[in-house]
Amino acid sequence: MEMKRKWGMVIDLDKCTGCGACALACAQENNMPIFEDDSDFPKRVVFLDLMKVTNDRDAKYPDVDVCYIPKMCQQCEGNDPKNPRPPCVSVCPVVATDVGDDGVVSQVWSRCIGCRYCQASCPYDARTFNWWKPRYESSFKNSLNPDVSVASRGTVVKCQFCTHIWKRERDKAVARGELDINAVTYTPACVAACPTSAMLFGDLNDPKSELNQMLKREKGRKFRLVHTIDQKSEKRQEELKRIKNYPNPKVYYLSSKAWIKEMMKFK
Amino acid sequence: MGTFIDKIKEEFNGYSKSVKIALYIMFFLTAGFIVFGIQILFWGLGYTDMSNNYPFGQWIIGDLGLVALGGGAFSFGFILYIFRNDKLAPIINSTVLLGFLCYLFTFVYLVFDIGQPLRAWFGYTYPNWGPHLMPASMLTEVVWCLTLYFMILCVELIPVVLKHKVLDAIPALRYIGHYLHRIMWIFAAAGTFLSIFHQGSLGGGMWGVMYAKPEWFRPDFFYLAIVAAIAGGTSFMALCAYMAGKVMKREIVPAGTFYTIAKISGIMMLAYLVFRIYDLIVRAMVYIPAFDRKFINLLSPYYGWLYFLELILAVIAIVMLLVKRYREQERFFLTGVASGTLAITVSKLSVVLNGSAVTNFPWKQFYAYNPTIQEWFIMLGGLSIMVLIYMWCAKYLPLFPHAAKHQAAEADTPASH
Amino acid sequence: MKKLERKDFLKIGGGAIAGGLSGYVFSGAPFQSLQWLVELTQDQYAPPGGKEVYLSAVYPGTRSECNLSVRMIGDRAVKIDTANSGGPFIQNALQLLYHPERIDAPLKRISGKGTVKHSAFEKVGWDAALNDIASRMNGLVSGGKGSLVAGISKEPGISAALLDRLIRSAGSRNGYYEPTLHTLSSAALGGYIDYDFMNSDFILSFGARLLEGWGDPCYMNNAFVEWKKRGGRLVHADAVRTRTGSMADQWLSIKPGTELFLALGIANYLYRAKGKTTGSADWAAVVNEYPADKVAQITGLTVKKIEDTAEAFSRARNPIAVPGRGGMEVSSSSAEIMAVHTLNTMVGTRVAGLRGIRGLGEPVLSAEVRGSLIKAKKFTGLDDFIKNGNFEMLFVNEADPVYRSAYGDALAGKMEKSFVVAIMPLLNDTALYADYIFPSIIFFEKDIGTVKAPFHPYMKSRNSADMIIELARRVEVIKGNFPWSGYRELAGGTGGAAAGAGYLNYNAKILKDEIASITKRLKPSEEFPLSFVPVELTFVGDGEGMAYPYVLKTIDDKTFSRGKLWVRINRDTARRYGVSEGERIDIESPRGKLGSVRALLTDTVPPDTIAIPMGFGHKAYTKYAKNKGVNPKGIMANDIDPLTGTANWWLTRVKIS
Amino acid sequence: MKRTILLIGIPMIIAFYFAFIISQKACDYVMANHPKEPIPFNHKAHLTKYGAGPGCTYCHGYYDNGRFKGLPTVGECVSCHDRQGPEKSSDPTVPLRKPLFNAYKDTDKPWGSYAKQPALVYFSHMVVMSAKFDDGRYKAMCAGPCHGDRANSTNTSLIQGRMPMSQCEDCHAALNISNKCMVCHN
Repeated sequence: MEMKRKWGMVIDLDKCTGCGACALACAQENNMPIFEDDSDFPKRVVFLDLMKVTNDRDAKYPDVDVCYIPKMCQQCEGNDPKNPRPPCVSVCPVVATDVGDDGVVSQVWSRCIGCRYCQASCPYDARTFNWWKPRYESSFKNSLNPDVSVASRGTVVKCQFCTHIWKRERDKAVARGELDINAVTYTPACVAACPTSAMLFGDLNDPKSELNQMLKREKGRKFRLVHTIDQKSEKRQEELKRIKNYPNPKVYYLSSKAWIKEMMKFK
Repeated sequence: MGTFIDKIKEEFNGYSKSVKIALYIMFFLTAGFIVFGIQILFWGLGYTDMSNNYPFGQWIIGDLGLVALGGGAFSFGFILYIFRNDKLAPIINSTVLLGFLCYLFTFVYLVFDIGQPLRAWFGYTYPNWGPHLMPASMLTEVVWCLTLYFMILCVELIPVVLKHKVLDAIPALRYIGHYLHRIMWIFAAAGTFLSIFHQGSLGGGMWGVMYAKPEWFRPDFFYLAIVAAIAGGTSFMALCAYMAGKVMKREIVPAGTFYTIAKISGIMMLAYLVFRIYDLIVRAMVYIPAFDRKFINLLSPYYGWLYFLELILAVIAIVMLLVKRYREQERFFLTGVASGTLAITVSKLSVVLNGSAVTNFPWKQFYAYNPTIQEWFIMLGGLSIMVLIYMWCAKYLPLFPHAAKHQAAEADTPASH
Repeated sequence: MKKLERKDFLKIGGGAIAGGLSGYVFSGAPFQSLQWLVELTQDQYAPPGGKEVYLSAVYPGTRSECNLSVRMIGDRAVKIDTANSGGPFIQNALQLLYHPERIDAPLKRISGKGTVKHSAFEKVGWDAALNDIASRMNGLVSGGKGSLVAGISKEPGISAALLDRLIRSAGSRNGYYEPTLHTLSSAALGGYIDYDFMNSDFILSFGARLLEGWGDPCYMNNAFVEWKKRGGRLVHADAVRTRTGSMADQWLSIKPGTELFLALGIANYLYRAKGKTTGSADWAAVVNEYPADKVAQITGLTVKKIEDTAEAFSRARNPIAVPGRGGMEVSSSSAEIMAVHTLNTMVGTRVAGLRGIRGLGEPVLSAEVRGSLIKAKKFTGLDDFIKNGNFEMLFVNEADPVYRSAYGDALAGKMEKSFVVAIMPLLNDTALYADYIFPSIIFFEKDIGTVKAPFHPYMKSRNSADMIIELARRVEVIKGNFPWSGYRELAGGTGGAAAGAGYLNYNAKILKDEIASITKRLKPSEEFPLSFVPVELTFVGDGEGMAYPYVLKTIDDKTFSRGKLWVRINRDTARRYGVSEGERIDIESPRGKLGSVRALLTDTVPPDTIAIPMGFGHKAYTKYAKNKGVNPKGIMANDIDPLTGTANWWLTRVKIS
Repeated sequence: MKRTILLIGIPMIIAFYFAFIISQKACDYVMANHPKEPIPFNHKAHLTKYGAGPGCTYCHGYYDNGRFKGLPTVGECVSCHDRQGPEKSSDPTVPLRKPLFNAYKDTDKPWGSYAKQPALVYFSHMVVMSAKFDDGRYKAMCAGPCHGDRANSTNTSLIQGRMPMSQCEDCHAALNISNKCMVCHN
């Protein structure tokens, strides 16, 4: 059966309070390892990183502003969405990462040899490496989710839009007698946990989906992380795309503040 | 057993004081290599200073450097066996051994560097071949090419080993050695073919394909790395032979051979410099602006200067190696090959260090990298093991046929020393 | 056939070895065994499966409840699904439920205080422990020393009310609460304010970081979504640009610690331009002294901005002025709370009503106890009690005053010499000095309203309310006041009844005193030129989140990373002091010195100001929180407020070196 | 020369054969599960004579959410083999009481599993078993069963050891189902 979906996400930064419930829910759902010092930022294992962005590069007090950007794997697809080519997939020497039929960039940690090439090629720091053996101290093991395999030491892991929840939902649908996989929808853990409903998840291929409606409606507010080509003219975009591939991620952000978009540019 | 230890003692005492100190240091580093190697293999890469922000570290630099410098083996083999430039014959055995060692330790470092050494064989069983039998991942190509070329180097090394006086006495092995030597051009040709590919892919292509990384992306990087390998490799091989001669205190390679190498190396270095400048210009004008960034902003305060150092070293090498007057003076020749080797090493350093230091987000600063003691010991310990093996081989294998001939000639004329 | 020679045997052997090896290789066994080796050495853990069930539960809130469901696999809880219900902190519950350091039985200290090492405690039975405490309590009460019993609760609730009753029945007035806006405003105004944020269209926040863990986050988040929908306007006055300031429709960038003056300035405008009246004549006299231009000078805002804000506030249909500087942990002086609430009463808003705490009613006291109660010294609040009071027996109910109070060290010293009973699920800093520690349960494990608890209490832990009732029933004089058998009988709650505006007490003297004290503190001194204010990360909050490893994963690298806490300094100020990004600095206040924190240069803090993240620097509280960063409470200002009896630590004068 | 070839070749072939067989068997043994089988069970009889078929779901059912229950519990067995039922009966449709079950509680699972799914796979029995072609045939039946000939087995072992990934892949390829990693792995 042909998979017709292409999952994407919109995060409304005007609604995001930066609390981090998404990161917590993600860690719980995806069996993140637990170490004594998980604040060890450069080596910590998380799928969803809550980035704090301020505009004090460009502004002075009191014109400053603060924003939190929840950043997970942006599920890039390259210049040509028909033939997706995320920066990380083609570099993997052992096909541990691949683009799924629903556009989600998968990462199979039981196949990964830990060369970290994909990590180096990722423009969003979305991939993390298990520098230490993942630990779940004694009773923390009780809350491990059986749907997500626990990674071994020395493998690269990343957000997969909670694909296992799709599988879970599909099982439920099949149990109800619904055999069409395109009828199955789901909500990733971070989206379900957001206290202010700042995140929206949906199908980018379906023009009627809530996600596409919102993207159409919010032309002025939408942007993508460090993807400045979006702000160029059509013609210039064509020119640039001839020079090289662009990540073209499937996660969109919305913000009414101009400075956030300004901060996406290097100066 | 006792006699064996005595023999080692005797051997050790035969060296001069400075060599002895160097040997002590190298044994120490080797011991550290073993201890920390076990730690890294059993308890993971957490002990390194690599991190999610800085995924590639010292060992990758080691891989790049060793492969590029070991690449001298293929260029020499190619020039000797295909172009039949017999001037290089006295040095070819040493070159093959060095190539072999470099590639061997590339594998060693790679095994340390990957998080799952026990799954290293996945590279052979589940390679990422794309359509049309072209490898999709540069690393797949590197793994396969390195393996095949390493096998070729093994074959090329066999005649050298067979020349050992014990083995040479067995007639069958003698014939094998002889005939292998005769067909060596086939291997040289195959090796060159493979080598060009993986030199390009490991040194350049692997970095050039990361289209989302401004510091690395450029399509011509593949070819630049090939030129770099030939330029740096030839310098390195000459440097090693020269150093071996210094340690052994005799002429092991005729001066003419060195001059030939110097000329080849100098020309290649010039080609490299031109290509490199072109590369920098194209990046600054075309590729980096495509990322909406500026070249100057990609130079990290910690590592940005490596670019300039590299260019300066390359210019020094060109002057020293191409100008006949300098080349034929020992001091300048040494400066030339040393800076040639260094220039390529520095270029590899800047690829990894500066490339990894560049952030992906405008609100973050450059990352710095301070290798931990484990990384240093494994890196330097590996190099020491290479040197020790080379020294042992130089002593017991006919690495330098010219030296043997030379010595024999000296022995004929009495009271030479 | 020729005879086989030695050479031939070699050939046969060689052939056999070659064949055997290739057979072994071609069978795939080497690869299979490598795969096996990979799995063996990696010790791959596969969580056991089981039947999937969703249990529903409720997270209690002061104003609204959060419904949630818990995904169970077999008998393991693996995920909490909040379905956008607003409660961010609920996600931590599983980490607490399965925390490896959760106390599983009552603990009795067997070695010296000041440690929570495993060997310092022995596990005891509930009965033995309660009997021991009851006999000590009996001894104290019958010896006429009932007034030396004290209790500190985290927040009002059933178990806190029971603890208060227990202490009062023993003849002591020392039932205290950790400062929250609820308790602070109860002390300052005589009742707490019930804000109906949902239905408000103009919220003027005086340093209250409403969206960063303030109050009941579940309710606040829902209210925020409601404002977005209905066009409610949030105006936030704060010195530091925090996320609430960014999300607010308008941010009033006042100088640190000047919230009180802004409130007076707005009151002045309402009084003058709008003819609104305030409580009393004395009060109005003080308000009169603060016209907009003077306030503008103090707060650093423009006159126009102040007047516009006041105008907008008076025009709104349902405006709310809300005090309570901070996020999870608030620090506002009583004068500030009064001044801000005056604005509500001036415009007569319907969405901020004052409510009194009903409590459990006055216990029946014997003459003896009443005598001791009359003799007992009265303290206004927790910090006042810690500083000036005395106790021989202390109950700590879920609270962590040793860590949170500005007088934590003093309390620790006093606790060391007395008998301390603590009730908590995880051993926190206060447990360092406790003699008995009772494991309490989390919201998952108790019935809330009509929703049955989805989980049984963990191991031997029990509801703290039950524990207090059990204890009270073992103490002779107190027994009669505790007719209940368990907390379920009290589930009706201790909610508030409307107290009415007439109940308000505007004490102009306190206001004047506070103005004098704050003016002194606002003025940069020669020695201590910089202001020092707190900031919070939502999940770390006042330090409670630090026990949960997943919370540590959300901390950004420029707040706390690799054992180093970063404080935020204004760029220009840092340049003036020669401090560069990431440099190690020491912060010194009149009270002491805070060693080695890193400087983060950012313009989100005002000039001459340092902002320090709160919640770090625990001395205990599980290995995840222990020894991470520094706790600034020890150097923060500690003037005790006359009404709330709590240290006003919001603004401290410091210097850096 | 010929003699040399023979001398080397014959032992080589023999050794190759034996090494191949032995290592393969050893691998199979190591990779296989060796579960306890305290109660003998006859699949064939249950499926053909006692009406537990067709299909497997009568005993190996699913939860409401579509996940596979795996081996049945004793409770499921005694729902037919009533603990209070007759021990002997002339009516072949009446399930007999089995004294074997007396030692077990209803929640016990006395049998261990022969089939072992690697821990890193999200495998859904229900999805595989219910996938159909357009003409209504079940895909799982066409590709060849994973568990061997279920209807004719007289013991409990149906799949030996772990199913290699290639076996899954073969069917997926044959049925034109996506073979991407994430179809099964997480």
